[in-house]
Amino acid sequence: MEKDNKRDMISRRIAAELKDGDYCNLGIGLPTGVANHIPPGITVYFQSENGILGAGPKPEPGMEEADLINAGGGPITAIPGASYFDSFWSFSMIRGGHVDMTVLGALQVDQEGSIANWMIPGKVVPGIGGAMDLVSGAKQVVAAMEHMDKYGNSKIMKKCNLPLTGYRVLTLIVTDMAAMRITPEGLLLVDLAEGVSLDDVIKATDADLIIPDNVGTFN
Amino acid sequence: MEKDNKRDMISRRIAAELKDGDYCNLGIGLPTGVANHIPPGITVYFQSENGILGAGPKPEPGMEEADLINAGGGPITAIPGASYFDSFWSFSMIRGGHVDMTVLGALQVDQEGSIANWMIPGKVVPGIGGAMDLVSGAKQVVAAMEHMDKYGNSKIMKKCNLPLTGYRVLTLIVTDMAAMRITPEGLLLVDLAEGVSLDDVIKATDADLIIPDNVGTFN
Amino acid sequence: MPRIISGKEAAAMISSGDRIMVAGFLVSGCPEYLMDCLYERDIDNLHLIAISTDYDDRGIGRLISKPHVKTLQVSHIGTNRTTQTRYKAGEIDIEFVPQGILMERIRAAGAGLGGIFSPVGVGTVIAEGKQTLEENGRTYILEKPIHGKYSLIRAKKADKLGNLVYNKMARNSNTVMAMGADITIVEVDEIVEVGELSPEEVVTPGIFVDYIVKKGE
Amino acid sequence: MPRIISGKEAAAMISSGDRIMVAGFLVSGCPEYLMDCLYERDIDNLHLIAISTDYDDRGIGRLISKPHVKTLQVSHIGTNRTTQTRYKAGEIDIEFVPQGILMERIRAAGAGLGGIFSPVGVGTVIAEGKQTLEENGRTYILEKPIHGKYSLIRAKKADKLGNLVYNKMARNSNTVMAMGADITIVEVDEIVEVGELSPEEVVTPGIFVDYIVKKGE
Repeated sequence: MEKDNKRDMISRRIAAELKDGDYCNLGIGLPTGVANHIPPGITVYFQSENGILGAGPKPEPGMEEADLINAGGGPITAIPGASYFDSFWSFSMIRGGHVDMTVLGALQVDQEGSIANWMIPGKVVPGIGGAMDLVSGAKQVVAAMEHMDKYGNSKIMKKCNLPLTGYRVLTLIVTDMAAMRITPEGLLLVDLAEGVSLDDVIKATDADLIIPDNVGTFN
Repeated sequence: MEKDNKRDMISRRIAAELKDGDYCNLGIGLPTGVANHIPPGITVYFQSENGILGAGPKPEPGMEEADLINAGGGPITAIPGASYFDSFWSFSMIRGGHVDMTVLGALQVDQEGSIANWMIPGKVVPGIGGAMDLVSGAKQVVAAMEHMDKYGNSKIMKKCNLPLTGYRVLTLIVTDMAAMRITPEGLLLVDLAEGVSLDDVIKATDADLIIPDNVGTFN
Repeated sequence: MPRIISGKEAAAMISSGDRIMVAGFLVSGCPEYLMDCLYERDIDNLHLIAISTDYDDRGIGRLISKPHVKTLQVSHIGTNRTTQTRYKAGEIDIEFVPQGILMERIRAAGAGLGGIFSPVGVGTVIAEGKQTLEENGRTYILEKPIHGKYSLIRAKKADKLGNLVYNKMARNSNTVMAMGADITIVEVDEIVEVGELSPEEVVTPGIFVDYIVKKGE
Repeated sequence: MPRIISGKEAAAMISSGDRIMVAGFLVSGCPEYLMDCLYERDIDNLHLIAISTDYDDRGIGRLISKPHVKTLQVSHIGTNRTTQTRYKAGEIDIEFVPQGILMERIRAAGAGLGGIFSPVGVGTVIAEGKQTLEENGRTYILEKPIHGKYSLIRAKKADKLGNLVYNKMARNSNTVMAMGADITIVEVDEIVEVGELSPEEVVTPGIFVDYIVKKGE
């Protein structure tokens, strides 16, 4: 599958979790795509941690404003009904459980629901940003990611070995191969991506997977 | 001296401590009078802990507004340059040392700088209100009070015996008899009220007073 | 997204024993219409969280004259004689909380904090039994979050997403209480369409609001 | 009451070794003119507190290309390669602070708190060596105040009492930083007379502002 198609598929699967009126925060990169796949008939309000509720899509070219940006610095718009607030309140909102869902990219996740996405020691150290606050507070914490890294290694681990962003915080993991929920019993396979076999997923997953009788599909 | 004259004298003495541009919070009762005695040529901005900086005098009769009140519920006005904010920020301002002076009434004060003004066990229990926050945070914490209670007992004690509002928080005490500063060495007599002798003050004071060579007067 | 309901429906949601927060400072910013609706309910054992109990006959005050309220977390009761009388008679339990610390503790609940170290009331009864922290020669006491099941708040205007603006000083405890409860019900003078408030003028974002009641309806 | 000064005068107040906070999020809300003025100063060993170091050539970014900054408390450096290079080379020490907790810690300093118990980063390196609190089955870590000597912030307009309003989302870290430092210097596009701002629209009250610089002057 093309990379863009994969990303669309992941975004669509995550968007299907959203309910009418939900407040949702999307991380930069892959998660941004979720906004393009909101199911028809429902309205979702996007929060950006730098200080807006009601973030809208990119402006028309030439209409960008320096003081209307998302958490990655990219230009956004404000939808009718939007509000601006300072970062102190924005993160109070996030940590206090008022945001229904946050979606983040990940370097690694594990079967306990931990996530690593802020540094690779000795290599990349972009820093934490708002990610640690987001994973500690949102009601649903979703990782949107590719199942394997570019060397073919599983990014779905028994235990993350990179420095953690959040310890036991995820509720859902959606990759180009599967959707998996973190449950008290362990990592539960929920859906397979169309064209991916159960065997493919098991081979591509380092974590212990709970395989229920009925597994759905997504595309 | 008439009660009103006494109160004016106390207020005037406290107002003399203020500098141009100071931010000041006045408690209800006696302290309110300080606003009427700001020295000519300086501007002082009054904070009310329920959410205004730039509180002005009582409005003209008939111009009172329910949402423009001081900490005692009395009607006020907003001067040009005023701002409104919620109580969370108001007390952040107060506790963080941003307010230059707070003036409070007191039931008792002591030579260590403690103050009691929120309850008399078994009798009056109005509650704490904002007083405990104010005494913990303002740069100058001033007690404005009568020197003796109505039975002729000193309200300036070695050690307060009523439940405290603040432990070792006062910087200045001004009564109808004297102005006294709390110093690391103890309670220092600064000024005598006009017509009051050193002997009168010593007799009316239960606390140990440090008497310097030069004592001023106020009226 | 909040739902628009009547004052009666709002009051009917609240049951005996609930922990409720009521906004306002000496009636300013207090949802008086919701108080009237709640006064008509036949419930008791409420735990009430508020800055003060206002006046005997106004704001939160009337609630105190009925058996509704069993326990209070409050900073001031000096303007309400009934509260004082019932407190002295042992009919109401009160935890006095310094006003700014009441705001902090409610905000802590709303912002997911486990507590704050406060300099307020050190050396007074407020500090008794509380964990302390010594830092740069100052003592701080641990103040725990105060959380409510319902918050009843009051604004001038809401849009249909629950974004709120206030009249003058009336914002006082409203935003923190909107954050600090599971369910927030706001009483407003006016409900406007989405888009009628500028994003810059919104004081309380709609994410904290669950129900909107138009005063008198 | 704040004084109106030039950008050069503002920059001249800052000395080698000072702890400075700079507001903004990826340049929005960043006092870029003050950054330019500070860039011209021949100082070093600054301790810089900021959400991010912006871009290599914009906002806080240029400061990092000179020896000005020795230590950083910051949440993100991913948009500034120079910061990453100098960090990896051991030329700059960094304490990474989660963005919301950075705001909390600065606010704690500005609001006189001794610290807060935070749920953020429990089980990660952020929690290492920090005091914990167990409460209702959750673990919290003690986060201490972050205080600055100077805060350099940015608003759209100031009145002559220092009351500030912002453009759109640019308020981000400005108010908490204005509170969290001994001396706050604000860069604005416009200085207006006292009374021109409505008390309801003020976002940062003037009590937190010590100096006002008009951009470019």
